[in-house]
This record gives sequence, structure tokens and C-alpha cells, in this order.
Amino acid sequence: MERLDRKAMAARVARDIPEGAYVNLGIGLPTMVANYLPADKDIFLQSENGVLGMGPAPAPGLEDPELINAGKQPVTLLDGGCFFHHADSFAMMRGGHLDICVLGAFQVSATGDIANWHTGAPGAIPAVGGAMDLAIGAKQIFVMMELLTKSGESKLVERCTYPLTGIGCISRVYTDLGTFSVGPQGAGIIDLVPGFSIEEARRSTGLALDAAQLAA
Amino acid sequence: MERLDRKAMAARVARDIPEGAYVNLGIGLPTMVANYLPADKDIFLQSENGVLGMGPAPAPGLEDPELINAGKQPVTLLDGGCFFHHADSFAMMRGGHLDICVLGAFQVSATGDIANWHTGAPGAIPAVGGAMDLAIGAKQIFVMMELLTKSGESKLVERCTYPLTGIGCISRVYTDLGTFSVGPQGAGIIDLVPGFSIEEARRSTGLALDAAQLAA
Amino acid sequence: MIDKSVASAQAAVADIQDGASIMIGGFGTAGMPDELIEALIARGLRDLTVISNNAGNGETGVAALMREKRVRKIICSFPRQADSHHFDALYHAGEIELELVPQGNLAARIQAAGAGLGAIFTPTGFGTQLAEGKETRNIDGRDYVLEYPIHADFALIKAQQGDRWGNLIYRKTARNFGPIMAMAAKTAIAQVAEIVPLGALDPEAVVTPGIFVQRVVPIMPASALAA
Amino acid sequence: MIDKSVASAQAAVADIQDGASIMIGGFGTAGMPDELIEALIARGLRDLTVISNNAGNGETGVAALMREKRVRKIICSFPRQADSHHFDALYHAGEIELELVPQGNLAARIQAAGAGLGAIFTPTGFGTQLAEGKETRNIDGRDYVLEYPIHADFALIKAQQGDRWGNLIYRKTARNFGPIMAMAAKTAIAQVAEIVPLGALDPEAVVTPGIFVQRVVPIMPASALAA
Repeated sequence: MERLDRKAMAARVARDIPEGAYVNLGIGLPTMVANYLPADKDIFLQSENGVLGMGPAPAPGLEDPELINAGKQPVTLLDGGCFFHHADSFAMMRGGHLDICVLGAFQVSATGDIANWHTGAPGAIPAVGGAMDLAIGAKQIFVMMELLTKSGESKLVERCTYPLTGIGCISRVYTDLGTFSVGPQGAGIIDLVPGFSIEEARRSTGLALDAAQLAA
Repeated sequence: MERLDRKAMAARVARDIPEGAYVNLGIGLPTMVANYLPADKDIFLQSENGVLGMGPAPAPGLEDPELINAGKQPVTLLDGGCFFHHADSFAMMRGGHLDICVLGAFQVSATGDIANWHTGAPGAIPAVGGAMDLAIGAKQIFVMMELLTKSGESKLVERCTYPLTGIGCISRVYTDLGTFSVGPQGAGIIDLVPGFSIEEARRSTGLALDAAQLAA
Repeated sequence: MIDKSVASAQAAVADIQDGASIMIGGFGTAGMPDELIEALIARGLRDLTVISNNAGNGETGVAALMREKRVRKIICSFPRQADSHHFDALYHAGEIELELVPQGNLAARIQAAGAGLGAIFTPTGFGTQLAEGKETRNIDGRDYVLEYPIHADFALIKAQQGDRWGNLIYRKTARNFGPIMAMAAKTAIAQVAEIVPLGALDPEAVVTPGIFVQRVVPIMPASALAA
Repeated sequence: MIDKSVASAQAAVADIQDGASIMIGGFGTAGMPDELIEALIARGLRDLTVISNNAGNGETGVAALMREKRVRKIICSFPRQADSHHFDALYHAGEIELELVPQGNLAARIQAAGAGLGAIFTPTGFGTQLAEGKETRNIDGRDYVLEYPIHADFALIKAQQGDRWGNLIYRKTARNFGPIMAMAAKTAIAQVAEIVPLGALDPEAVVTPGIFVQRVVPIMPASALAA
């Protein structure tokens, strides 16, 4: 089967982001989506540390330690971008002004719960950052993750076993093996990579995945 | 007795405003206090419509309809002044960042309640504006009013009969006949105009005014 | 290319419907979006809910909306003024509903809506008629009233400069309610004295980021037209 | 004449006492008031409560406060990082108390303190471990958690320019927590790259009005010193 690599996953997510969208790309894998957004369209990238209208990474040597994204990587500002303080930034998020957040996750449940902040391992130091704010921080919240763990367990689950980040907030899950909808109606298949069948998807996840949205 | 006119009342209040104070002067009589602040001292005037560092009224012909105070009168901005939106402005007030508000009032009670927004008359259209915000909007809230109504009733009272603006928030009342402290301990005399005795003050107000603070 | 600029005030308000809730910026003469309000009046709508600091002065702006009986309910802090006779007449005739809100609570409730808060405990108004029937709580020795956010379908505001992404800067005390109303409305419409090219506004000085603004209408100030 | 400028970081923090609560601005490399923190460390204080987004990276700033065991409690959103080893050691040894707060709730609680609100209902964190034991409420069909304001005795922040009245402007993403921490602390101390004459800052572009700032310390950036 034609498993998507990380670049292909990022390109797949990017395809679903329309012109004019206000978007927050979470730390890690989701940040890569920026590389696949069409350069000729106005798509507005927000970072919760206080910037809207982020451009690409600066050329080497032109990094500004005071112009960074939430992952603390140097970024640039487009003409028309601007800066604001943390309360305004999270108001932007909490108030539903962003269109799309793309997040990584440990687990997503069929009903749209997400676990992505804490493994719950004893002794682990908890750190949440903006994860819980991002999880409810846009009109649509997408997750981008590999479908299976290294040991083959599904990260798309009936019910999250890791500590929750947010409840019922995810609408779509982009994985290396396909794209899934989640929510009040349960999980469904939007697309699967060639060679990964509906039956395999159901067996891998243990979920009764609805296939009605799957394009023929 | 040497009743203070409005100018003298304003000058009396101004005398109690120290350098460095952040001050909001309410609409009407309190606005006059600005005319008696020492020009050689930095005293910061805020207006709740979104300006800090107000200067004197502009020269005739130089009025700017977009540079006004809460009374909708044209003002000027000093070097070092700035503008902000309504939520920040009332945060400034509600958050206790101002040092002094000076308000007019219909009545102030011995325990520091204030009534200044509504006569309660049937059919009267209520309008509150920033009155209730101002009443709790500074570390110290002063009232400036004539002690007696035209018909001779005291406006410094045991208990307000007009609808309240705020509870227990006033600390000092400047009048044409003297200055009074109010608060949890009840009302006291700070000063009286020459010819207005402690006994007359007590008789006029019907209050057992404490005279311990009165300078001998 | 995203271009939020709209050619005319008429086009900018063309999709507002009967029964809409509309925030209108402005405090006194400063920041009142007169041309947007005129265009709104021309729509002939009914049963509007207006959220604004005042209920109109004289014959223009919100007062004209009142005169034309377009408003079913107003949420404001200071309706009664020397020349608020159109509101006064409606109020005395029982033809308009008034929700009176202390000015700072009005600002805080609008800001809470824009920020996605469910409710706030504010000290303003505690113990007064305007808190009657409302939930109260003593927190750390101080008394507070529970107040809910105020959302709106539209905001009509006035700014000084805007760009095609909707970024705004204001002028002096005309800023007043503009930034928070833009955040609290589903569709924020700003009339600006000038639309400038992208990048012309200092990114450190933008007051309202474009994300909060859906339409920008250039309306040259009357003073500039006369000059 | 009011002049809030202070000659040195040492003088600016001279009255902070054992047990004080201190907000420290900064997010990553941006906006961290390193020189103020160094001066604070030199005071040799104990039992501080620190409110900051992170619990320190590497060896400087908040991490140095940790290394020197000056902090009894930290309120932050993201303590664990690749190089937060000083915090990690204290945490595992049970020598520091951690109150973990989602970043947006941290910002909202700091802002609520500055704005004089008693509490806020926020949707962030509902149904998670970080809301356990907290009051919740369903408002208009959405679930919220009741969160309380975070006040502090002092705020240490970094800005770009300031004037003698305490007005501040920031630089790029170094703005982050500065404006709201200045509002929430009894005494806000800002280190700035430059103190400018009164009137030099554009009154439309001032981000933090001077009323929120008690002390301004000029600290020339290392890059400028090297040049």
C-alpha cells in the first residue's frame, strides 16, 4: 500500500485549506503544512505567541530571535501581517475567529476527542502549552498523525486512553493511510491510500468506519 | 459663612491631588478641577472614552471632533499621552489602576454609598453611562457636590434614598461648606468653611459627624 | 488574492436582514460610522437589535435609525441625552425595548464575546438596580455580578486606515468601541478614511488585525471632500 | 516631574522581598527580561512564586532562578522542555510546586486580574485533568470552566522603547505577555532597549500606557553593545 510520507501528508492537508482561511499550524508535523500552501493564494497563518500573517522561514543569517513562531523557530512576517499580545492572540483562538487549526495527536476518538498533551506516564512532567486552547481554537480542528503506532495500535480509537486535551472538538483526521471524519456521528472514511482497503481500515482501527463519504 | 463657589470647590479638590496621580474627572463640576491642577506637576488625566494624558481645552478653531473627553467636549493630548479602546479603558478603571476619580452626586451616605445616576422619578429615562464603573474605578473615589439641595436638604445622608450607583466606594466628599470623610467608620469632618460650625454641620446633615480629623 | 474592500456603504450592508443584531461603534462625535448607518437605513429593515453606547443624538446616525422605527431593542449605557428625542419618544410610547448596561460592563461583555468567554464576574453595578435578578458572588472579599457576553450578527465601525486584509488603525478617541465590536460580531464592516496598500500599516501599530474584519469601505471624510 | 526611569536593573528590583509573586514575561527567546532576572537572582531571595509561560531553558533567565532554588511555586503552561533540566530536577525532588495552566487560560487569567474581574468562565480545558475539581457550567450549550485571576506583586518584562511616563512599545513577538503582565502586577518593571523623550512614541501606537508601568530600565541590547 502507498503509505504517505510526512511531506505527502502535509501536502494532503494543505489541499483542504482554502484561500482566505485563517490557520494555526501546531508544533511539529503540522508546521510542515505551510510548505505546501499555494504561494499565489492569501492564506493567513497565525501563531499563538502573537503574530498573524507569517511568511516562510528566513534565509540563513537573517533570523531574528524576536520573530518566532510557537515552536520557537524563526519566521518572517508578510506585508499585511501584524503583532499582538498573548491575551488578544488567545482571544483570536478561543473566540472562534480562526478557520482551521491543524494539530498533532497521540489519539483521536471516533467522536472527536483528542489526546495530545500528556502520556499520563508516572513521573512524567506535565506540560500543556497552548494545546488545550488550540484544540477548541478554530471553526474546524484537524488532526494530522500516523494512523498506527510503531507497534501497530490504532491512534484513531473508540475512546481515548491518554489524558484528554479536548472533548468532541476534532472534525477530521489526516493520516499516512487515509483521511477520516470524526464527530457526533462517529468516524467515517474520506479517503484511503491506494492498497489500503475499507476492510483493512476497519480492522486496523477496530472501528465501524462509515464509508458513505468515500468517493467512488 | 464663606460658602465656596464652584471654582473654589474645584481648587479645594485640586489641592488634594498629588503629583504623579492618575485621575479621572467626572462629567460636569468635577471637570473643572483640571483648571486648578498645578501646571508644573505631572498629573495624568484619563477619560474613559479612551485617552490618558489629556491636556487643556484646545484654542477656539482648533477643536478636533475625534479628540474629546467623556463629556464629549474637545480636549488636547499632552506629549506622552496615548489612546486605547473601551475595554482597555475600563480595565484601567475596574482594575484599580487609577488613583483618584472625582464624581458628582445626588447623595452620598455616611458609609460611602453613592447615588448619582438616576433620580428614580417615574417616567424618567434611565441612563448610566460610566457612572457605576467610575464609582468603583480608582483607589480613592472623591465626590464633589453642594452639601445642601436648593430646598436645604442634606445630600450627605445616613442612607441614600435615590437608586444607588455604588456601595461603600466613596472615601471623601468635597462640598461648598466643607470636606467630609465617609466610609465604614461613618462620616467625619475634615474641614469646614469659616463661619460654618461643627454644630451647624451636624444639624444640617442630621449626622453625628466625627470631628476628630478636623484640624484645630 | 483576498480583498476585503467593498466599493460602497450600500454594498457593504446589502446582506443585513430584518431582525439582525448590529453593534454600532462611536462615542459622541468620534467614531460614529455615519455613512454605514445611512446605508443601513436605506435598506428599510425592521426589528433590529442595536448595541451601541448611546441611543442617538439629533437626527443622524443611530438617532435616524430610531426616527425611522427600525429598532426593536437597544442595548446601551446612555440613551438619555439633551437631543435624544427620537429615542425618548419611542421609549415613552413603549415601542422600544431598552437593556441598560453600565458602560464598562458593556465593553467587557462585548470583549468577552469576542474572546470566547462564557461569562464574567464584574464588580461594576453590584448592589444597584442594574444588577437586580442577576447572579452575584463574593470572591476574595469583593462582590461581583455575573454578566454574559454580547454577540452580534454585524458590527458597523469607523476607522482611519485599512488595507485589503482588513487590518485597521483608528484616529484618537474615535477608536473607542471599534476594536472590541469587530471581535464580537460575525461580520465586521469598517468604514475607513483611506485604504492603503498591504504593508503600509506598521505591523506594530495595527490595532485591529484583519482576522476580525470582513469588509472595509473607503468613505472619504466630508472635510477632505470640501477641501 | 514624574520620571519612572531607573538607572540600573539592580535598583529596579531592590525592593522585591522573600515570598514575592513575580510575573516574568517572555516566550522562548523573545521578550525575556534577562537582565532584570539576573538582578533578581543577585538579590538572593527565597520562596518566590513565579508566573511565566515556561519554567526556564538552559542556564539563563528563569532557569537560573530555578538552579539557585529561589522559587517555591511556579504557575506556567509549559515547564517541560528539552533543556529545562533545572526545573525537572526540582520537580522530581518535590522541591517546587507546579500549577499547570493552559497557555490561553494563563493569558486570560492575567488579563482578568489587570481588568479587575473576579472570575471568568473559559471553555479551554473543560473535561480534562486540568479542570478537575474546578467549577463548571454549561452556558448556551457550551461547557466552561470557572477560572480565577492571577495577580502578582511584581512583573518583570521586556519592551523596545519606553518614556519617562512608562509608556511602552514592544518589538515583534517579544510583545507576548508583557502588556497583560504589566496590568496584573502591583509594580511593573520594564527593561527597554531605549528610553525616548516624552512625545516621541506615537500616541496611536503605544501598546502599554504608562499607567500600568512603575519603573523603566534602559538595558542596551548586547547586539548594540557589540556593534
